[in-house]
Amino acid sequence: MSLLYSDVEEELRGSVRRVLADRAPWTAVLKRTESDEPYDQALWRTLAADIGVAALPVPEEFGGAGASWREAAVVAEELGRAVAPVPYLGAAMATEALLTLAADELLRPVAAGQRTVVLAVPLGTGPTATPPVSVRADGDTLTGTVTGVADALAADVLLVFAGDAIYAVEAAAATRTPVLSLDLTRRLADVTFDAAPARRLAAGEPTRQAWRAGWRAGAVLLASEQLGLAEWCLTTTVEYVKTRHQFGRPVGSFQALKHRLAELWVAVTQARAVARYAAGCLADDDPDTAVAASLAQAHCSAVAVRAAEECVQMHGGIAMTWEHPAHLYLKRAKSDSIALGTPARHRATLAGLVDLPG
Amino acid sequence: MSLLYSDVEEELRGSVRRVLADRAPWTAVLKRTESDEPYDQALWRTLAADIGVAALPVPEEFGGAGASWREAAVVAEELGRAVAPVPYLGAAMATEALLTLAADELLRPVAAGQRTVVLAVPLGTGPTATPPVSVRADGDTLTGTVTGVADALAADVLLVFAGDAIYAVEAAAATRTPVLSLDLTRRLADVTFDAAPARRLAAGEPTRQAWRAGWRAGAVLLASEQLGLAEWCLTTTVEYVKTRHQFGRPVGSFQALKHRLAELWVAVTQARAVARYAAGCLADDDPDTAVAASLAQAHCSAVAVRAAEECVQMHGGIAMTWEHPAHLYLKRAKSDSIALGTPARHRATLAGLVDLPG
Amino acid sequence: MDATELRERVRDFLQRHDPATMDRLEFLRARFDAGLAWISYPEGLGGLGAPRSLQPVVDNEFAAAGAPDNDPMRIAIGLGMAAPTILRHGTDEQRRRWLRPLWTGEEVWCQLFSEPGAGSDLAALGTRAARDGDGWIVNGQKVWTSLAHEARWAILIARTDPALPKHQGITYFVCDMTDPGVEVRPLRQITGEAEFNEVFLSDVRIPDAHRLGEVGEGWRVAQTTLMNERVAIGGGAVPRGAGFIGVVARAWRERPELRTPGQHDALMKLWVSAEAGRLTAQRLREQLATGQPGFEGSAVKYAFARLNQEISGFELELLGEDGLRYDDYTMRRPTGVGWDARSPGYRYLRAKGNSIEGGTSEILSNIIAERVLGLPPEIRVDKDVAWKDLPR
Amino acid sequence: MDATELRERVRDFLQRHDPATMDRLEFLRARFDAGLAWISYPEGLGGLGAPRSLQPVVDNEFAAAGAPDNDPMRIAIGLGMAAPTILRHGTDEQRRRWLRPLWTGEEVWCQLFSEPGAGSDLAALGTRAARDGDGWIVNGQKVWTSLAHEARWAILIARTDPALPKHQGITYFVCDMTDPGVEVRPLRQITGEAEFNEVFLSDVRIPDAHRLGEVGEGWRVAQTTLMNERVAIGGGAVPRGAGFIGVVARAWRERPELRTPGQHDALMKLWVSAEAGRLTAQRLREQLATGQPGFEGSAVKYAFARLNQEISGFELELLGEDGLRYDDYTMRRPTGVGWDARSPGYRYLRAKGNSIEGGTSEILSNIIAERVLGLPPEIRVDKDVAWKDLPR
Repeated sequence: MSLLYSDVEEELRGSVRRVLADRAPWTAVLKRTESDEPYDQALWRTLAADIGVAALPVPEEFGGAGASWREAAVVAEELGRAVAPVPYLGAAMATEALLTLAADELLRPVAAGQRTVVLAVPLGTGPTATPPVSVRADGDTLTGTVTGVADALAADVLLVFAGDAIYAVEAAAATRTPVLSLDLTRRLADVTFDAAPARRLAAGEPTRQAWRAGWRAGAVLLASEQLGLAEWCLTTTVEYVKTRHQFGRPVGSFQALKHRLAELWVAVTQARAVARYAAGCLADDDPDTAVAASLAQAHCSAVAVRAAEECVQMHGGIAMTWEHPAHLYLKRAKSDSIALGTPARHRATLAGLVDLPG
Repeated sequence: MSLLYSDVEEELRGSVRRVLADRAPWTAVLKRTESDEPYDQALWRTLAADIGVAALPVPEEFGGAGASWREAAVVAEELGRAVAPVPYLGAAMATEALLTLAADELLRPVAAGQRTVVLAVPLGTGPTATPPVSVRADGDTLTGTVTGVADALAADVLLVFAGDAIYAVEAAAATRTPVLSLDLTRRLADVTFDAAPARRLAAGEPTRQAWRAGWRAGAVLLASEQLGLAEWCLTTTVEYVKTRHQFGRPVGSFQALKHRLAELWVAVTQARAVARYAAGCLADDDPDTAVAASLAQAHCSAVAVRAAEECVQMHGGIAMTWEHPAHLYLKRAKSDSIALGTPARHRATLAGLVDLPG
Repeated sequence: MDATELRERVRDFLQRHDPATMDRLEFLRARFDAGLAWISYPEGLGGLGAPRSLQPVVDNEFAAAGAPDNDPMRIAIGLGMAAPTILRHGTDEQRRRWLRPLWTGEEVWCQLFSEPGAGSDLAALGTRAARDGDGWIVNGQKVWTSLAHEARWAILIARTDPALPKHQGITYFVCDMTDPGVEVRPLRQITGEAEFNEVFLSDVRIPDAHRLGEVGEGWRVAQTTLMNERVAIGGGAVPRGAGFIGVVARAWRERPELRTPGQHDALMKLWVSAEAGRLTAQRLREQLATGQPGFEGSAVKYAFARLNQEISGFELELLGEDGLRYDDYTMRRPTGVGWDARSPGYRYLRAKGNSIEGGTSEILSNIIAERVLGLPPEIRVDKDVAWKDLPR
Repeated sequence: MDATELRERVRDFLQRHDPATMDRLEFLRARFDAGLAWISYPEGLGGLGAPRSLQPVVDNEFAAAGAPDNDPMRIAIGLGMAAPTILRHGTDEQRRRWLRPLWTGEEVWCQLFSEPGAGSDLAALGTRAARDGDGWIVNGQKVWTSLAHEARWAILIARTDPALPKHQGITYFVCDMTDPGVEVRPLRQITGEAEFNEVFLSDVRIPDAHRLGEVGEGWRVAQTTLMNERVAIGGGAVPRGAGFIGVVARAWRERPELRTPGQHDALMKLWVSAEAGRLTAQRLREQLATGQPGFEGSAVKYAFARLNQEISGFELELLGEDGLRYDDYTMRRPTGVGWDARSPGYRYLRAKGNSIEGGTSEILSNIIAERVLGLPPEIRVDKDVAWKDLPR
């Protein structure tokens, strides 16, 4: 398995980055955080359908592009770099869950970028063998609430765990109450079902498999998102300290800052290797994927937070203001470190996987 | 309780420091580490008897000076600053144990600096309610081995826990096998008793009290020793980087080093407050002493190690050589961080004391 | 003047001025005029020339009698920074004009020092004050100004000679905040609220009589202001377990379901750091009380900033899903609600400012390295260059 | 020249030279003469001008045949540093004289670069080489010299003109270590043993024919040597759980009585760091293999040093009482026993050197900051000053 980027991946990155630069500069992202439309659905359609990012991990037999999660992870890097308000994470988790279920009729519109299916689980859910269940099924309807679901506000269809089964529910059949999220660029919602019509996709072990696969894809992509975010913070800070003068010198000429930035670069370099390894494992369905996913989360979460925190500190007062992009990254980084399990949680999981019992 | 040094304490510090500068410069300390006499008994007599440091914590009724552990802690700072090869730690632990037992006939020669009594427990013993016991009593004799005892090689009398009692044994009646210690300035010994004649001092709860008190005095003094050691490392490093030139500049003019030294100074400043608080609590028999002792150990252990490690790194290659004092401090600091419990162990103890259960 | 005599004076004053019946402002004015406001100030300016250390004696007497105070938090900048500067560098007339209403709180003061281009390097400021007859015309932009929207007066430093090296061409003024050229805009922070303001100065006219100190001496005058700021940041006495650590300890105790073994040691590390920081602040206060120099103040602020950031970061991860939520991002002026009443996310975001405001941690590190440890100063390229020729 | 052809050549060579019966040295000399030593070197100098990437093909063939090797660890400095420099900057005669016995191991080489006063600032070196007829007289002291006590030759940089700025007055020589003016003293380390030496040079005579490159060009020539050192420090492929982390993980697994909850998370943090470092090194090797520039090498070394220090420090605390003991402080020459066979204390002490040797972590940070991130260089006060006038 190569840990480098292929030429195809670099081309894909270029396409995504151009669209984001054009349609989601940080000023637009900031403005959207206070609007009634926290997700940019038009941008998402462009990415999903026109550029085809939704199709990447889907085999051709389901209408997909027959690429893999490796390419998808590059998209996640770019979305992280732009803290873009699109429902990619929730959709990717649902896509992988649907793939394990071979749910052809849902996968096809997903791959085409026509419909957005989102996995309705609390964003804070860490690695578990069984899905978190807070909804009960009653025949063909669901009742109950799932709290803190990412991307639910942008979904057409929700995948919901109830009992020991997994269901598809039209998003319009649920009540989605927006949550005031720490990270305003990835809004959470509490999703309530009140005898909502639902279609059962599977039950028993396939359900658990769908959960584990969906969670794992989310964790791996999240690590790449964190990598992209950390890279933005590092690059932006380096550029800033080259131009910001104090005491008649660029502040980037002060060695204490130089060494901290060098250390951050080392950490980001490691994050890149780790995130690439996780993406490669996921793409290859490698037996090491569980280790790679938790390793990537444990490492990249911390790096992204540190990069965002250093970004704020090295920008000084200006980064403490609302009208500067740093806080968008700080809030996303901190939320990402909790999403799909905190680093401490991932380390505990790793301990079990590599035979280092507590 | 004041956290400052009194004039009397500063005078005492001056006396001890002068003796150590004269009799235990680092070159002499280094030379002794490879000699057959790892402890400097003559120096110890001067300190204990002539300057009277052995008498400090002993009340006048037992022939002592009627000062307190506050003053004794200042002595520990200076001994740490000089990594002096004298059996102060083991002797101090024994003194406090004897004080709880009101063992008049042993305390008087101790206070006079005529005899050295040492608590025979493994140096690595952390905070426990009951003493570590690896020796059995058979009437008036003891049989068994205590491993890794600090200062036993310099003792006249050993205090030994056996069964639920505490005994005094003439050191000559035990076999003391020197251990190759990581820290050659505080040599450990495995002490074996083979039906060694012993005098029982107490049994039952007073034994446990003697243990807890002895351990606690050791932990508090060790924190002050760590403070003195850290101060030496900081001061020595600061002086070195002012004079060492590279690239045509003193290396101390490079901001990355300046900031690390500033951070170390902050840590040492905190260590001073924490160590002084612990000494004050011990002197006043304050109910907070258990918290203060573990707090001091948890904090000062880490600061001393960091100070010694930064000392090595900022000196560069020269500090990696045997003929430079840095390694004496590095080894003492690391051993001290294990002695009487690691920082992790102390944090676990604190958690119980301040109602933050794991 | 000793404590007994002071107590006597206060009681005597209180016999003649009943706080229960007297108008609050009249009471405060009378207290000022009796020299019982800030007793270390000279007679006639609210004081008695008494030792500053005896101030608590007076304050406690007034408090015990239920007397109104001058709401010191609201006028903190006036009391802590403007007043000592006016006292030291002002003319008699300036002192008489400004100190009384400052102390009584009738006139709120703010500080126009920092600029977008001059943060850590305050002396690089670019706000211009140009001579105009018997006054000055001021143009520029200031930032991070607390209380600007309530203030009647501001202490202001501005550049009066750009051809001199940066420290030399600065002059210190008192600026009338009601001047039509003064525009105050709230500065929204990443927490959503606006504690501070931006202040835009457009052809603001300041009479020369409102200059403090000589022309070109503004940097030296500002040192008085800044020294008093640093003293104020020492941090008061707090009990064990107060502050951020108390909040997270409470969460830990009350919500056992959140606990994990790995986070336990992390919590205890923070607890140890918090307690070490608390004892260090306590020792610093003892040192200051005995008149020993207290560079430890820098250590306290430096450690305080990092600790708050670490604890609040830990708190969010401990809370997990709850940590993903925020309480209120609406733009508003803080209303005295403390950080402990806000959400963990607020604490996390607000604490980021602790290592920037009032001297960045980097500047504190320089101060410690150079003034405490005596390490060589940074190589300065800006000392002898005309301000206008500095790169920026 | 492709792999198949190379294999053919080796097999042909082996048919004519039976390693089982032939004298080892004769065999190695013949291999060199057949151009099968370092195949990327020119013909006549042990190579075939073939791509370096094919070297493993040749080595594997010889290994499979049970052929003797040239004990590359013992002659690492010759192979890795002296040889590329001689090849690039030497005369034809120098190459012919030195490369063959260097490769066969008949002559061991060492490196006389570092000095007590010139560590990170290597170009500040003060060892003097003064013209004396058709040769040079060298005086000075070198330090941190591995293999000096076994070496026949040394690569040496010395100052030939103290009146020039420091980078300009240096010349590069090959020094005969058997010269009576060369004194080698073991340099004992904090671990007790002596991996390195101090070398004292007293009126050592070097013929001008042993100069590499022009007079005053020594710094430029030394870059070839140093670049090859940095490439060597990249770190080879290792399986997960190798290195320091493997040792401590084994202790954790085998001694459950040592485990505490707090240390468990610390262990897992180290495990994550170790694995991240391992994957980063793996990615770096991939980059180098595709010819992409690999500044990540600095990241790998920087992280490797810190990780080793953290793990070994943790290991000692984990072991508790056992961590207070050491294995052997006697002064001796290391005998190829690796760190994994030594005590935890040895690992702790030895790892302290990882952030100093081969470029300190501070120098690596500068390199990353300036060359990778493009941040402004340190202000240099020594660039244009005569070496003799530099403060030291």
